[in-house]
Amino acid sequence: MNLYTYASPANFYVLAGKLIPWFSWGAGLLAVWGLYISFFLAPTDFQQSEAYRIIFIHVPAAWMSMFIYLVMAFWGAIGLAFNTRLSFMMARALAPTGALFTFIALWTGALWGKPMWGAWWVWDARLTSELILLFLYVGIIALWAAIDDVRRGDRAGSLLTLIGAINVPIIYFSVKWWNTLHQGSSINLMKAPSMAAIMLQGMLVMAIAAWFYTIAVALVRVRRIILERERQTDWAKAILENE
Amino acid sequence: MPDALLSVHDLACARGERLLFKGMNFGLGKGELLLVQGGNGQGKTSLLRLLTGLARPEEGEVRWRGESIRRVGEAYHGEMCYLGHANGVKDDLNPVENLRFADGMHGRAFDQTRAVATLERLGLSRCLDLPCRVLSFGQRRRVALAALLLAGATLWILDEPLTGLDVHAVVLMEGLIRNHLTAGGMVVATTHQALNLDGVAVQRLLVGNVAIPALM
Amino acid sequence: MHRFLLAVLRRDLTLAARRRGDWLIAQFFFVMVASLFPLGVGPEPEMLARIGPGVLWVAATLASLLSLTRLFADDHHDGSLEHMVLSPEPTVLLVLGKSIAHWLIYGVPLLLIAPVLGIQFHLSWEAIMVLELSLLLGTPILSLLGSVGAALTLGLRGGGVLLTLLILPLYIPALIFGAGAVDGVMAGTGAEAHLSLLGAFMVLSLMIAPWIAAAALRVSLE
Amino acid sequence: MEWASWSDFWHMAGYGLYVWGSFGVTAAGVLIEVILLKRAGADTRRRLKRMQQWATSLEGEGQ
Amino acid sequence: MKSRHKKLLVILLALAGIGIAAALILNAFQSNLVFFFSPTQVAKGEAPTDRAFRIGGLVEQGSLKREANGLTSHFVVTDTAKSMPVVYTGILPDLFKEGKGVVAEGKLGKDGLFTATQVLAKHDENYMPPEAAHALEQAQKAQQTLVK
Repeated sequence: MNLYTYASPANFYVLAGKLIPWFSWGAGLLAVWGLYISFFLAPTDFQQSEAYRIIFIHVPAAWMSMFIYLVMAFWGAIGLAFNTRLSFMMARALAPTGALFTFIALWTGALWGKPMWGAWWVWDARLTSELILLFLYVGIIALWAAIDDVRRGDRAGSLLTLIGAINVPIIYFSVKWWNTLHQGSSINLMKAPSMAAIMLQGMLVMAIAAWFYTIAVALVRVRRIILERERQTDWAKAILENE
Repeated sequence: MPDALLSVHDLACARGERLLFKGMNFGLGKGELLLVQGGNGQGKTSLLRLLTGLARPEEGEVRWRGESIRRVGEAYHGEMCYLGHANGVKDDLNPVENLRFADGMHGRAFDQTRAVATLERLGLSRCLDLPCRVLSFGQRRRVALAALLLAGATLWILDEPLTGLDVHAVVLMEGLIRNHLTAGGMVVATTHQALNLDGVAVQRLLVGNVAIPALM
Repeated sequence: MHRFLLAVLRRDLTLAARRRGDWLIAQFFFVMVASLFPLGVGPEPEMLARIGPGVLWVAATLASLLSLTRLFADDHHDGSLEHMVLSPEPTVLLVLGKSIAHWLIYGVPLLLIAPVLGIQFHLSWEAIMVLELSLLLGTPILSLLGSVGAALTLGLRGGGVLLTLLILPLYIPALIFGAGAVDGVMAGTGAEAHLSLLGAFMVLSLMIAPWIAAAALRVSLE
Repeated sequence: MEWASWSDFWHMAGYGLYVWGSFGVTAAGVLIEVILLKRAGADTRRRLKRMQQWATSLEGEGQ
Repeated sequence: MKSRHKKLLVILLALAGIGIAAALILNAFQSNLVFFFSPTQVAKGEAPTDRAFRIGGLVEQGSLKREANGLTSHFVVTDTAKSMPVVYTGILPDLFKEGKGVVAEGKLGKDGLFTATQVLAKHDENYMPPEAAHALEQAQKAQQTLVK
């Protein structure tokens, strides 16, 4: 038994089935814990009062929106290079959740910007590049939907993902490269976080909850895709009969 | 298969959900013709597209001079010429211009006298400066055949080369194939029509949803 | 190598010359979209000069999209695309050649028309010069990135709309820097920064887009 | 505890609309995704099963 | 051309491309490509004349004055080196405070008065409870007195 065992769809189907409950419950518990910190332990902010609590959703969602895209690009590249079926399935399973998080990041950003900055939306570099990310997600999903042939769809979608990946570093560094209205990042590897410890803790717990949620949802989706594509095989038939 | 230039190893092909064939093996040497036969939708065209390298096999590989065509790619394409259902003839160009582009595509300088001679040999002397749009289907097919002849490739891969050709053209085509084979060329072709090819080494390959035994 | 590139260029240019109708439609589209704006927002010179650069850039983007749907589709239809992909030269060169041809056919005429429209929008001479420069750097990006979209959507139902959906997000930086350059020179803040970024974007597209488009083309032909 | 009363909690110092708008839409988005996922999974399984039954019934007739 | 030469050519072209792109990007970042201008940039004449643009900086301590109608307010935007008077009619965002960041969009008059049509608050990435902020302030004050 080695790592490659799980690269086969049949084995991965079983493994994913075992992992899903763990990640689902993990996501739920972490979300409860994170929300408890966000609303009951984290104190009022000195300048933004209670409105800052949107950060507990906004920042994890924004992180996930970029991170999921990079993971999709990674799986796409692996699939294109080594022709591994499972990587394409992973990329497909992640996209809708990535789009959801991008939308949430934009939505919560607007609701945060209106009371704090005084505008729902400004066309600064950070906001614009995040909007482009949403368009990219939508385009990739639409391309997959338009191509009936599975193999062609996998490859075409991955190529589009790869060419759009250049947008992610632009989003991330936009607040550094340009003077935007959007504030800089509070978390930075180079310096101490500019947040009170309990606030930081709440944000990180929410971020990990978002991670767990993404993994759980992606695994459920990838299981469906595997079953759909492997329906001709004996093991898939057996699973369908037993379930 | 020591002298097989083109060989196929454990080839499997699927279109969409359907497995068309698997475990296909054969080899083709100089001066040999492979006739691919089978009913509609059994994978004849799919096999030819695998042999050209346009499509990717589900399993197995196609080799040219012992190396996978994925690896040798462009060198293989220099020795191979494909004629599909569509002629690849531009309607807005006249036959000579079409051949000029075909030459440029292979990185060769254009030899006008040779091109005109080939077109005349194929019975197109009266259409040399007409746009291909006004030519009949059979005439356009002949333009495509002229490009095939000029390419000077060792291996011809022909998908239904006889469709749309009249009796004279069929005889002409048979002659071309025979000449090509006697000159040491190789042909892989699909056809529904009978070909009169006496004195030619013909392999027949039945494509269908059954495992095909090795032919050699 | 150069023979192949030249052959592709020569062929596409000849074909465009034979089908002048298609070619004129794209140019007229550009002129008409740009002319709709003065009618829509009113004829005040100040307002028109303010929106002019953006409008001309958006119109150029849409005009290029209009012609991109057919970049590979015609050749795919009559089978010549397969022949070109199966030629002994790399597919990257084919895509590069077709992108350059597309730029020469559909991009360069925009450069020639834009000054006239610029006058319609009451742009200053200086602004028109920068507009030209930005289009010179920017229209190749439209052709290069567009070839990726055209290759990905080749032969799909509703490919035209899908192409728009896929490619417009990638065009946005060109639009921002291109219109920004003209805006900058009109505002007196200089166009250099925008033009530099536009140039960098062009170089990067030139390096990356043909490879991705070639891969996409092979995927679409499979 | 940060909050003197529940109404304080919902009021969020005047930012209730924004804060609850953010958290509410997020919750709704996650909920919708989960529901759609469940439904799509059940649909796929039902469809595949039906196809399989159909295939076996055809085989049975053939013999 | 030999395939080795071809490969070398491709690599050289790629390197040249990356070099040119990098040079152009660096050049762009040296010049200003900005969402807003600082008062210093405006003083140097880098901002647009006779049209709307954005200025950004801090609201100078003690500069905020509201007119009797309660809607029009005057304040000074500073980047510590230079400062600019601004007039704005409308509701200021909640985070608008003296000593805090602000971005204002509007036109610069001949008299050097910036008439804003929109005022946005720019806050920093620091989040902490009020007590902590207060303590930090005290500490900074103490340090300043020490330096003096």
